[in-house]
Amino acid sequence: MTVSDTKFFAQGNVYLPHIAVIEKIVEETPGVRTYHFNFKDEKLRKEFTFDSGQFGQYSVLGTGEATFCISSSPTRPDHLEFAVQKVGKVTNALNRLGVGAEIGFRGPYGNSFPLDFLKGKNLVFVGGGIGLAPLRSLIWNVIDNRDKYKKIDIVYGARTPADLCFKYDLEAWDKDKTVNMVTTVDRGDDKWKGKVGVVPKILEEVAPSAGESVAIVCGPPIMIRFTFPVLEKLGFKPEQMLTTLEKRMKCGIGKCGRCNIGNLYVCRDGPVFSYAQIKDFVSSEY
Amino acid sequence: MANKKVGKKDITGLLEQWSQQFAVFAPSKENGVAEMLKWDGQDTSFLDWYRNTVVPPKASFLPPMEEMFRFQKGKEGYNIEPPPEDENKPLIFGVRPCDARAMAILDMTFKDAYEDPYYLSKRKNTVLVGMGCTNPCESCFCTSMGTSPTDPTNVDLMLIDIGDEFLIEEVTDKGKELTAKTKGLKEATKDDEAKAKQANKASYDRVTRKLDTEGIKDRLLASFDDEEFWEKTAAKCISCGICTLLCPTCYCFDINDEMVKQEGARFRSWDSCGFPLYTKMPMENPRQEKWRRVRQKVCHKYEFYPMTYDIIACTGCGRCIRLCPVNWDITQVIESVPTKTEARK
Amino acid sequence: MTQQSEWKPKLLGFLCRWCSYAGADLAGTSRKKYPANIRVIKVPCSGRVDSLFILKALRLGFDGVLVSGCHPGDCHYLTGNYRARRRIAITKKFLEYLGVEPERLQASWVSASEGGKFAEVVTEVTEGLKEVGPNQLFSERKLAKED
Amino acid sequence: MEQKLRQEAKALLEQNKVDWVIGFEPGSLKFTATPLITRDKNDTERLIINPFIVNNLADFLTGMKGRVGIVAKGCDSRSIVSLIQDNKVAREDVVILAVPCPGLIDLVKIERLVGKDRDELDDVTRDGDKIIVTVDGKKKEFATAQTLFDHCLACELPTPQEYDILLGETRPPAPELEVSGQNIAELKETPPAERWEFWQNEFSRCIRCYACRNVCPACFCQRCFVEETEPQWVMPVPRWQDNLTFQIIRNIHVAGRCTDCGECERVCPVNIPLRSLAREMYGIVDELFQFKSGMDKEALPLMAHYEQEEAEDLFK
Repeated sequence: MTVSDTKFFAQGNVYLPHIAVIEKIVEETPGVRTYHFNFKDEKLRKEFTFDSGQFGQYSVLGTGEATFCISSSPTRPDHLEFAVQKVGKVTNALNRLGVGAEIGFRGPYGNSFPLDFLKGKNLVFVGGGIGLAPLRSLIWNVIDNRDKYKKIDIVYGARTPADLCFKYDLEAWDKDKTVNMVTTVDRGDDKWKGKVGVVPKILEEVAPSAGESVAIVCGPPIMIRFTFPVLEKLGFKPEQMLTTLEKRMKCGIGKCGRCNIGNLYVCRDGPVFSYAQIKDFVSSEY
Repeated sequence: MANKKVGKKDITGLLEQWSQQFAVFAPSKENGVAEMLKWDGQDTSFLDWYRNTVVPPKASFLPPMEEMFRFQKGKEGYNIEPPPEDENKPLIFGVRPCDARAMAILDMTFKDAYEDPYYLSKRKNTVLVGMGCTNPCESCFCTSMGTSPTDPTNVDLMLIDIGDEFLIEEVTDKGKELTAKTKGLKEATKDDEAKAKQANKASYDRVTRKLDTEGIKDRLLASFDDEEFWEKTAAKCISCGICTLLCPTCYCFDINDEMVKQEGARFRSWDSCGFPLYTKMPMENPRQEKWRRVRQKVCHKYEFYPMTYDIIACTGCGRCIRLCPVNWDITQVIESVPTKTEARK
Repeated sequence: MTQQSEWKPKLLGFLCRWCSYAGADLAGTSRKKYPANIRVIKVPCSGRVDSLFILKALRLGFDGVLVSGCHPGDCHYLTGNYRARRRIAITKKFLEYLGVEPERLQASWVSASEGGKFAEVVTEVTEGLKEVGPNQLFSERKLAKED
Repeated sequence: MEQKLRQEAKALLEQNKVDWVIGFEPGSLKFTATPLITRDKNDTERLIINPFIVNNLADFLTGMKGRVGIVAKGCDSRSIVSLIQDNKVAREDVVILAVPCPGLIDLVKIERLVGKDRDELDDVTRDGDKIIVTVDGKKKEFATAQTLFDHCLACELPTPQEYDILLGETRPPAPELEVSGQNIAELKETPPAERWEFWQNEFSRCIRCYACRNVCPACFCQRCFVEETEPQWVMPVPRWQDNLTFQIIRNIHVAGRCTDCGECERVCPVNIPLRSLAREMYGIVDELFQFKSGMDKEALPLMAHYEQEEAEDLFK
């Protein structure tokens, strides 16, 4: 249960958004854009803090609100980032916005990746499509404090090479000697030279050792559902498997009742869960 | 605590007094169904026909529709305007114990982790005057859910019918304050309180519908993946919103924006887990099938809420039974949950 | 009533591109005089006009809606205006039953060559709206009793 | 009649002529019957026919897969025929067990007549043309005209025309239009502005529970226009303007499909007279195009057909 830190409330009301300005827009894939933004209010810009894995509620005032994780790392606080796939009413409205446009933001909400639990362990990141956005915040956080962690494996995949998000990050991690970067696509094309195959299969090939390791999984539900058994086969215990889940959200603070998996609200008790917490309900509710 | 009492014929005077300080709401059948409406100043016929309202009193704390804030788009950007402080002080007369207990259950969610400003400010400003049931409905089963037709715990004042008078139990400080400022109340005598106790016993026994909720949390956990059971249970449900929107312990809401030219507002309105679009995400909908939504409705109240707050989120008010278009009966469903509580697969 | 003289009715016209839109063009090119407070939406056929468009127009504050298409039998898509006729007839009758003034929803058949008729129809509809007054249907009037 | 129904339903399931049987079983409250949807032939023992079988079971057909044996009153069978006209249901997938319907008892009317709620009554039975209500041990008699549903009093087809098994002798229609229209009549006389204000007040009480839409067999869209967000035609908030727009468009959509089964008004928890709207549309469709919904399964649906000359006076 996250403690309610009220210092980021706008005018004392948890539902009121702060106004933020879009500073930069990066086209990741034809359907996905990353927005760099910062708060209009100077004081808030300096004081705002968050942890990797937390999310925010982003408003296009007049259209609605939507939930996206903060995909930049707290170790690089000059601006905040979030990635959006153009699929619905609010995401289409966001897609029509340009640099300099104003959006609403309230948060940060939800729990975060347990950095203390991860310290001194091997980390296996398993990402799918835009699911890399929440992991990216943690990966850069970990790389900026590289000495606190042991081996890092990143297995990331997307449907086609054009669907790979954050290509610039993939290259940076590939060059980084201390990181084992494995990128795959479900269906390659003539220019694609890397691995071909769905993420769970490639993960089996990479076969990271389960000893002193923690796996962090995020991607479409189908990928998560097939990744957990692979990790179990590799010897990962339920406590060693973390995931951030995505559910339809409206309030983001555990009031509107719709983002539950079993008795846990993804917004209030998550979005980061260990497989142990949710294995009773995930097969039938996610 | 020294109880007061008031004659049934003096109720009009009592409400008139209270109308000076409060916006008094009382049961009315003006629109053909029992609902809490602004008291018109003289009608107290509800003392004869009133059993319970269709729309629960939760509607005055979590209204069917509520403006969260307004915003204007000016040249130098958006300006967000929170709602004005609402100064009206409502007093709801005739709250039934099952609805009062339901609001205590709602408080748990609206206070948990983050405080909900809209709900809690209304809760603080409102005085609840409860009235014990003398004529429970056939669909009521409050006695099986940890409360009773005359349970005073969650209201400020509790009126118990003792013949041609009401015994007034002061439950909270707000209640004591109210009776202190109210003229014309007589002190309750010992035999009044004896009559009240006897009336409570009579009302208690008039609740005929019973429900055994022993071990229901574990039974539901064990049968969570039992698709066949849930499909049979959900077969006749038509996924309308009656049993959830009108349930006093349901709190789900939807948030929507509307903007016309440069001005707009964000609304909060009632929503139901029975509706197909409730959990619809652009790519998929985890609860597309009707049986999953019916399972969520049952398990939220009888399994998840107990797992989180250690209380069953149902007070046996019977609305979902008597208002359901297809007579889907929660008590029959709970009894039919498979009793085998062996470990899950 | 002074307010009446300043106020000019706002009329929304759904004109079928094959006939009525061309008719409106003709009315313009042949300098036919008709009130200018009609806003036109070009639709492929009068059959494309859904009752929801009509309701939404009234909801957003238009004082009246005119749907105009080809004469029955001339429809470029053969049966579009027949379908429109049934739908608009039902919508008109139903709105009248609910208490909406009949002048608020008008429909007409204007062919591409009837510039004059188009001008007449718009004038007639605008006069009707002037009598009926501004559209208060969906405005936030105080309800009878405050509940 | 019940005995015959149980045997026929059991036979249908046993001989695998149908995958499902939909009918009524005793409800959990007094004087209620509740839909029974089952594949298990033993459940057919619980099937009943009494004056409280109010639900229009045709509503379940659009969600069912496989062959279905369905108990149908007159208005239900017309809804089934209407669904067949719209190609939502194939005639060979449906086995209609026809119930000649004597008209159903409106408990709201009895509550008003007797001054007691339905669960305080001891018994409500029908004896020929009289309804006998026993309350506090005393028997009171009422005429059918006082106690049947308005739509039952105006019923034009008590016995289904389209059926496979008839569970009793055919009942001739005997509509008492004058009595049935009483509740609707005085609203039609009031001047237009007052009528609009009447509906404005009624729909300010609507809470958008969508029971009227979900109980209606004619409302079978996969995704209702109310739930569309791009464009957002109607706000999904229970504001009277949006509630009224929703109900107007819903009635226009079910024009020619609504068989006046009265379920929308019965299920409305806040008691909005929705049948007045449905009955008006039913009348408009009859008056303008002489179209009776659900009467002839070969006929084209209302909006899929047109005549050369019709409704000319409404067009300039």
